[in-house]
Amino acid sequence: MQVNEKKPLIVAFCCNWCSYAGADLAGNNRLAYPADVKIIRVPCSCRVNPMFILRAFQRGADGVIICGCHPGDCHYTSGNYFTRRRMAMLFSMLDYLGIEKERTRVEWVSAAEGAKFAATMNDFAEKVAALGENKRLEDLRCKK
Amino acid sequence: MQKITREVLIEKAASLLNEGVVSGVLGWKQGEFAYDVTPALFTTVDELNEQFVWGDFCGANFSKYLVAHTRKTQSKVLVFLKPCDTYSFNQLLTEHRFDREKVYAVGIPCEGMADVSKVKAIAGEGITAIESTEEGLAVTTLYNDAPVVIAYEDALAERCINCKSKKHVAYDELIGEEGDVLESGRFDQVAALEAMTPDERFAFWQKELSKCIRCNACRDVCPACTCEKCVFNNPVSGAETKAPMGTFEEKMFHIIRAFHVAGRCTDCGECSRVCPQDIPLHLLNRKFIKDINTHYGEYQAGAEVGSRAPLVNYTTNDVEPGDVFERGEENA
Amino acid sequence: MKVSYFPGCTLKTKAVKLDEYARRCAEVLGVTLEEIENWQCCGGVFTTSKDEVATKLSSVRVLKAAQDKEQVLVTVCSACHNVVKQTNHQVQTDKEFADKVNRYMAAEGGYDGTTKVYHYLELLRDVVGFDKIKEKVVKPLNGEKIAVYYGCLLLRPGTVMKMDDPENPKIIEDLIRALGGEPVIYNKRNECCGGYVTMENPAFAEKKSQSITENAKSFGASRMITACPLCKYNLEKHEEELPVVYFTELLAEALGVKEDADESAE
Amino acid sequence: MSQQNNNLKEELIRISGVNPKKCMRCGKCSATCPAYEEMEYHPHEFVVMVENGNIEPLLNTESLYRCLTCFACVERCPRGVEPAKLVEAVRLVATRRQGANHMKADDVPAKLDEDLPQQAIVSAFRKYTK
Amino acid sequence: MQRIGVFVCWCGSNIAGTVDVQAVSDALKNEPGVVFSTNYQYMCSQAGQNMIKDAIKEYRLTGIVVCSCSPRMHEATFRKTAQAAGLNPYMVEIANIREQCSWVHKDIPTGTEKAIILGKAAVAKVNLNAPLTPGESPVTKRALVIGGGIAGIQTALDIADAGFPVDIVETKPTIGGKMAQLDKTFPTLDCAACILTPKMVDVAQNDKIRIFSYSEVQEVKGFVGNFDVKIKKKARYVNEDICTGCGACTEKCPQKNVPNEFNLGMDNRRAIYIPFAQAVPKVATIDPNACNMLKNGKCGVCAKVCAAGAIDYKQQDQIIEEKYGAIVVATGFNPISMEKFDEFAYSQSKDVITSLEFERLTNAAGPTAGKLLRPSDLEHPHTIVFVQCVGSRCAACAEKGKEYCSKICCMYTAKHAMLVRDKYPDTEVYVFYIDVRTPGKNFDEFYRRAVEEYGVHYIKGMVGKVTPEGKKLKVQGSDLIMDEQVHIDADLVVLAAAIEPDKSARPLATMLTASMDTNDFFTEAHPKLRPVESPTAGVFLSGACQGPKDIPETVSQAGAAASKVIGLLAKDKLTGNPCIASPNELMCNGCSSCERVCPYGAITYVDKEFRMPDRTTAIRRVAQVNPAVCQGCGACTVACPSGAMDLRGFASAQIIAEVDAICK
Repeated sequence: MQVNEKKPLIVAFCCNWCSYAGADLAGNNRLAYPADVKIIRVPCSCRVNPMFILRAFQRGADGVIICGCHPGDCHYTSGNYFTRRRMAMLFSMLDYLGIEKERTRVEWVSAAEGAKFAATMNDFAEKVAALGENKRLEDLRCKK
Repeated sequence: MQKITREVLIEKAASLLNEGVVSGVLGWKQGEFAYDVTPALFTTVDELNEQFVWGDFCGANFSKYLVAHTRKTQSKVLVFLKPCDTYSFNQLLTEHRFDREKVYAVGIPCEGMADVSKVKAIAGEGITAIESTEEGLAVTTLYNDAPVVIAYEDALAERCINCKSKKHVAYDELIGEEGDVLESGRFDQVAALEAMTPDERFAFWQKELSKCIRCNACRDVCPACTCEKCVFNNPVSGAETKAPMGTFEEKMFHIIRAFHVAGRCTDCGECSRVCPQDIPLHLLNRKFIKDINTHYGEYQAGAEVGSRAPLVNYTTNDVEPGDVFERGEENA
Repeated sequence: MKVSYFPGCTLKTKAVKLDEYARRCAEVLGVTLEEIENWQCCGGVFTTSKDEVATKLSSVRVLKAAQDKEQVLVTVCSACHNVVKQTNHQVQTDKEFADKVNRYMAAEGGYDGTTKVYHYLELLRDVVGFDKIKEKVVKPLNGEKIAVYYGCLLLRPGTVMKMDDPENPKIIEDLIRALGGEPVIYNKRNECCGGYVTMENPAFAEKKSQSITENAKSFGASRMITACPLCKYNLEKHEEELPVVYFTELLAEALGVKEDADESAE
Repeated sequence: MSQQNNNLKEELIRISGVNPKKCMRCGKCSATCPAYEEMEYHPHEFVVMVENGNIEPLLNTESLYRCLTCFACVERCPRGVEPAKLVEAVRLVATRRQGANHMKADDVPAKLDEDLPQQAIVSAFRKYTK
Repeated sequence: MQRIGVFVCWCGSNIAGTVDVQAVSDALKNEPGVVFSTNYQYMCSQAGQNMIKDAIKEYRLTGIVVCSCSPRMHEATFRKTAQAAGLNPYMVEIANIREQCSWVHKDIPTGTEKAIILGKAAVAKVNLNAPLTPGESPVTKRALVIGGGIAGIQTALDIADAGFPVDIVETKPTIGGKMAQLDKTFPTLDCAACILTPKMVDVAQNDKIRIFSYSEVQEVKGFVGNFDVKIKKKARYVNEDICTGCGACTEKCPQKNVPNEFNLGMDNRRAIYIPFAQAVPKVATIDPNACNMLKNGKCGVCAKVCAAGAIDYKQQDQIIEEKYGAIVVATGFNPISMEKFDEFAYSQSKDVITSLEFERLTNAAGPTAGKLLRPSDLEHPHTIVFVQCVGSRCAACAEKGKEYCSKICCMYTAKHAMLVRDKYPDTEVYVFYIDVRTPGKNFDEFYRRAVEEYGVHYIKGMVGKVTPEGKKLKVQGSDLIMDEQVHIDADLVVLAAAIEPDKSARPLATMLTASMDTNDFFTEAHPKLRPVESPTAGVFLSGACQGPKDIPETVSQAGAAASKVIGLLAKDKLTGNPCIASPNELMCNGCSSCERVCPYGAITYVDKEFRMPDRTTAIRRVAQVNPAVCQGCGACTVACPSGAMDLRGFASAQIIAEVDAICK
C-alpha cells in the first residue's frame, strides 16, 4: 500500500539512568505517543555527539530530540551540563544555517516522569509533523 | 603597507641563526605569483636573503607548523608571529600540541594583509607584479601597461578590517611596538545574518556552501585542526567523506568542522583566506564565538595559555538549549 | 602630583574652612588640588532610580572634566563624594543610563566612566600614605581621644563606595593614629545624623545626632571629627560638651598650617 | 488582598532596579532603619507592599519623606534587596505627580538658620520635589 | 562477520497483543549477519533461556538480539544466559519492544513496523559489538579517615569493627573535633563529653585503628582500592610513645600567655600544652611559635621536669607513606569569621560572642569553669540576646556570608536559651529569628519547650545594630509580628554564626579529584541515592564536609560511609564496568579536552614514542583512561576533537549504525 503522506521520523537519544527509564515508565503506564519516535539508548546525554544528530538528519530523520537527567541530577554528576552547552551551541548553529529550529530539542526527563516523556514526545512529534518532510537537512545520496 | 621591513626581519633571523639560538626559521617565501606567498623553512642566511619575503600578502599563520616541526628536531626554530597568530600559538600550547622550549617566537607588528580576490576584482586577472608603494598596491597585469594603484584600505582582507587585536599575547621577543586589543565589528555580519528570516539564512548558506569543492584547504590551514587523524579521514568515525554530492554533505562537513573548533577557534581567519571558492567560513566560527560570548561570558581562545575552553566547561545555571533561539530573536 | 578637585557648594559658603584646610594640607603633602572650572552643584544626594538622568549630569560633567585632564578626581565633602562616585558607578554599570547621559553630553563629548574618584581621605591613605603624613606632623595630637564620625555617605553602599569596610572602617582611625591621637571606637560612628530631614523635622535630627554624640562621649571622646558639613551642623547643633570639627582641621592642626588657613578663610 | 496596581508595581521595579521577590522577610532593614519611629510604613513593608502591588498607601504616606537615604538597609540586607532604592522609586512616582511637591520654595526661608549648610537645602529639594 | 541470533519474545500478550511477533522474527531473519531468528512466549523463562543457549551452541552464534522488555528489566538475565552458553555477555543487545513499543502503540501494523525497526537497530549494533571483559584490580584492605571529629571517629570505629585496619589523620593535637568543645547536645541535653570521650577512648584502644594526630594529608595518588597517600606528621617536639600525659610540663612552662584555641582564645594556655583533659592521644605538644626554647634556645624547663624524658626539641616533621583501599573525608566545619558583620559589634565588644564561644562559657571545663559570666568583666549577665542566621541565608554578600542555611543554629540556640533559663531564672533571654527550623525527631518539641516551659522570648525579626554603650549592649532589632522596632539593653549578645567547610577541604578535594560545590562542600555521587559517596570512586564522605549537619545526622552518615567502605574492602578484587572509555593512542592529540570533562579524574596523560607516517619517530602526549576509575559516561568521547576517545559498548560506530538502521 502506498501512503501519500510520509510519516515523520523522529530519533530520540535517551540517557540510560533518567530518560530511558522515564520512557519505560511511560510504557508501564500505557501512555501513548506516536510510533514515529525511535529511541536510542546512551549511557548519558553527554554521549551524544553532534555527529550522530547530523547523521540522523542526513539519513532522513525529520526531528532529533535529546533527553537527559535534569541538570543537577546527572548520574555522572556533570554530563548533562556539557550536553546543555553543546546542544545549545549546535542548535543555535543549525538555526543560523536556516534549519527549522523545531526539528531539534533537548528535554530533561527524570525516571519518574513517564507522563512528561509521553507528553514531550507527543508535542515534539506534532511540531515536527507540522513542518513536513525534512528537506533542508537530508542528503539525497543517502536516501533510498 | 607593512611598517616593518623585510630587512629587519632577515637581520633578526640571520643573527639568531648565526648565534646558534635557532636552527631554522619559519617564514614566508615567494610563490609562483606575486600574491602567492607560501610558508617555508629557512635554514641558512643565504636562503633567507634569496627567498624570504615580507609584505602585504604574508597572511599565513605559522603556529600550526610548529606541531609537526618541533617533533622533528631537538633544536629551536624561529617563528615570526603577527598579533593574530599569537592567539593560535597560545591555543596550541594550551592543548599541549608543541614543545614551547623548541620555539623562539618573534612577535612582529602587522598593518593588515591584502585580499587577493579584492585586488583581482579591481585590477583584473593576469597579475604579473605587485609592488607596495606609499600610495597603495601598484598592480601590473598582462593586460595593462601602467600599473593600477589600489589604495590599501580597498585591498584589505575582511579579517584585517575587523582586526580583533594588535596585541601579541605570546612571544620571546617583540619587534616594533606593542599594540592593543581592539574593539572590532567582527560580529556585525553574524548579527546581520541572525536578523534575517530562516528562509533567507538557508538561501544564503545554501548558495555559499554549495560552492564547496571539499578541497579541505580550510581544514588543512586551520591552526585548531591539528588532529593526528581527522574524523573526516577516519572510516570508523562515521563522518568520513570523499567528494560532495548531496545538498547536505558539505553542510555536515562545515558544521562538524566549526563545532570541533568551537571554543578553540581564535578567529584567525585563515579558513576564509585559503578558500578557493571564497566561502565566508569565518562566519560559522564567529557565530559560535558570538554565542559563547553571549551565553557563557566573553571568551577569547588563546588569550592566555591554560584557559578552559567554554565547551569543556559549564555552570549550573547555563542557558537551556531551547532558550538560545528566543534570545537570538530578541536580539534580532 | 596634581589632581582634579571638586569642592562643592557648601565648601564655598558655610564650610569654607573644610575647603581651606584641605588645600593647605594638600600643599604640605605635595599634592596640588586643581579646582574644576565652572563646576555645578552635585545636588547633595544621589537619586538611585535608574530613570533619573538630568539630575546626575552635573556630576558627569565634573567626571568628564577630570577625564579630559587625565587626572583623578578628589572630593572632600562626604555628600559630594557619594553623589559623584555613585554617578560614576552608574555610568560604568548601567549601559542604558550611560547611553542616555551621553546623548545629553553629545555636544561636550561623551563620558565613559573611566575617571577614578578619590575621597580626600583615600588620597591621604592610598596616594600620600599615612606613614608620610606621620613624618610631616609638627604638632602631634598627644594622645587626644578623638571620636571619628563617618556617617552614612562615605561608606555606603559599600559595594560602590569601596572606601573601607562599611561596618568596621579604619581609615580615619588610622589617620588619627598617624597624627598622634587616639581614636575612640564606638559603634554609632556609621549611623545617620538625621541628614537633610533636619529641615523638616529638627527634633528628629537632634535625637539621632545626640544618640551618636552620647555614644562617643561614653567612650571618653574629647573631640569628634567628620567630613560632612551637614553632619557637623546636626551633630553640634545641640551638643554642648563635645566639639565637632572637620577632619581637615585636625590634619591642619597637626601639620601646623591651621592658623594660616584660618587667616585666609576669614 | 487589597487592590493590586500591577502597572505601578512594574514601573517601580523597573526604575528602582529592585527585585522585591528576593526578600526573605527577616526585617533587618527595619531593624537597622534610623528613621523607623518616624515612619508609618517601614522599609520591609515597602518591599512587601510593592511585591503585592499594594502601592496606593505608600504613595500617600509621609514615610516617603522620612527616609534619610542613609543606605543602612541597603548595606545590611542579607538578600541584596536594597529597600532604600524602592522607597526612592515610590517617592519619585509620588513627587512627579502634578503639584505633588512635598516642599515648596516659599517654605524654605522659615526653615533656615544661620548655620544650615546649603547642602541641606539642595538635598531636601532633590528629595522632596520634582 | 558476526553470526547473530534473534529472539523475539511475546511476553504473553504484552508484546504479542500489539506486535506481530512472527512478522518481526521473519523480517529480522534477512538482516545482515543474522543466521537464526525465532520467537517464543516468554524468553525470560527457563525454557526461553534454554532456547537461547541451545541456539548459541547449535548455530555457533557470536551475538544475540533479544526483542523483549526493557534492558533495564532483563538485560542482566540474558547476559547471564549468553555467558552460560559460552558467549561473551556483552555480545547481547536488547530491542525494547514492550515498554517502548507494544505498550505505547495501539494497532498491530504500527507496532509491528516499529518493532522491526528497533530490532534492526539492535542487529546493526550487535554487528559491531566486541567481547568485553571487565578489568580487575586488587584492593588494599586498609582505610584512611581524614578528620578526627565525631564523623571521623564513628566511621573509623565502624570500619575497625568489621575487622579492617583504619588510620585517622587529624590536624589538631587531639581527636574530638567540634563536639569536644560542646557543652550539652540537643534535643536530649546529654553532655557532649560524656557521650564523646568514651568513643575517643575506644578509638585509642582499638588495635585496628592508628591515630595520626597533629598530621595532615600531603599527597594522594592512585585510585579506588589502590590509593598511595603521603601523610605529614608535624613535629610536636614530644615523643608520643614515651609521654605519659602527666601534664607536669604544662604546669611548669613559663610561657603562659598563648591564646587557648580550645577555648577559642577566651583564656590562655602554655607553650607546651594538652588541649583538654580527655585528649586522645593524651600527649603534650609544643607550640613552636610560642616556645622560647624553639625560638631562641633559651628555656628548656619542660625537658627538665619531664620524668619520662619525652621532650625532643630536635624532632622533625615526618612523612608517612601508606596504601589505602578507601578514603573517607570527614574534615568538618568551622563558624565563619564575624569580622565582616560589625553591625553586631563583634570586634568592638568582648561581650558579643559566637555560639561556639558560648558553648565554652557554659562548659565546666571552659574558661569560667561553667559559670555563665560575661567575658568583659566576668559579671553575671541578666539579659542575653541571641541573634540567629548571622551570615547564613545571605545571598547578597558572597564575600561576607553564605547563601545556605547552616541548619544547626536554630536548635543549638534553643538549647542555649533553655539552659540559661534553667540555670539562671533571673536572666531574660531573647532570640531574634527569621524562621525557626526544627525538622528532626523531637526537635520542634524541644524548641517549644524553650518557649513554653522556660519562657524564652522569641522575636520574629533580625537585629540591625548592636551598640556597646557603657556596660550595656544596645540591641536594635525588628519585631515583625508587632511591627515594631525593638530596643533591648543586653549584657551579652550571642551570634549564631554561619558554618562553613574547613579550609583544608579545598586543597584536599584537589588532591582527591573529588568535586566540590561553590561553597566548598564536597559533592555526593548522587544527591539522593548515593549520599555518602563522592563521585570519585573509593572516596567517601562523612559529616559536615558534605553539608551542614547536626550530631545525629553526622553519626548516621558516618556509619553509612563506613558500611560503604566495608563493602569495598570486603572484596578481594574490584571488577570494573567494561563499558568504559578507551583512547586510540594513534589518533589522540593529547589536548586535554577529555580530561577537563571527566567528572572522575579517570584520564591522565603520558608521553609515548610513536612511529609517524613519514617513518620518523616522535614523542607524543596521549591520554590514558584508568579502567578502575572510569564510569563510562562518555563525556570525553564528544569533547575529543579527533574522535580518538571512544566508549566501549556504546562506540560511535555502534550508535551511528543504530541511527542508520532507524533512518533507513
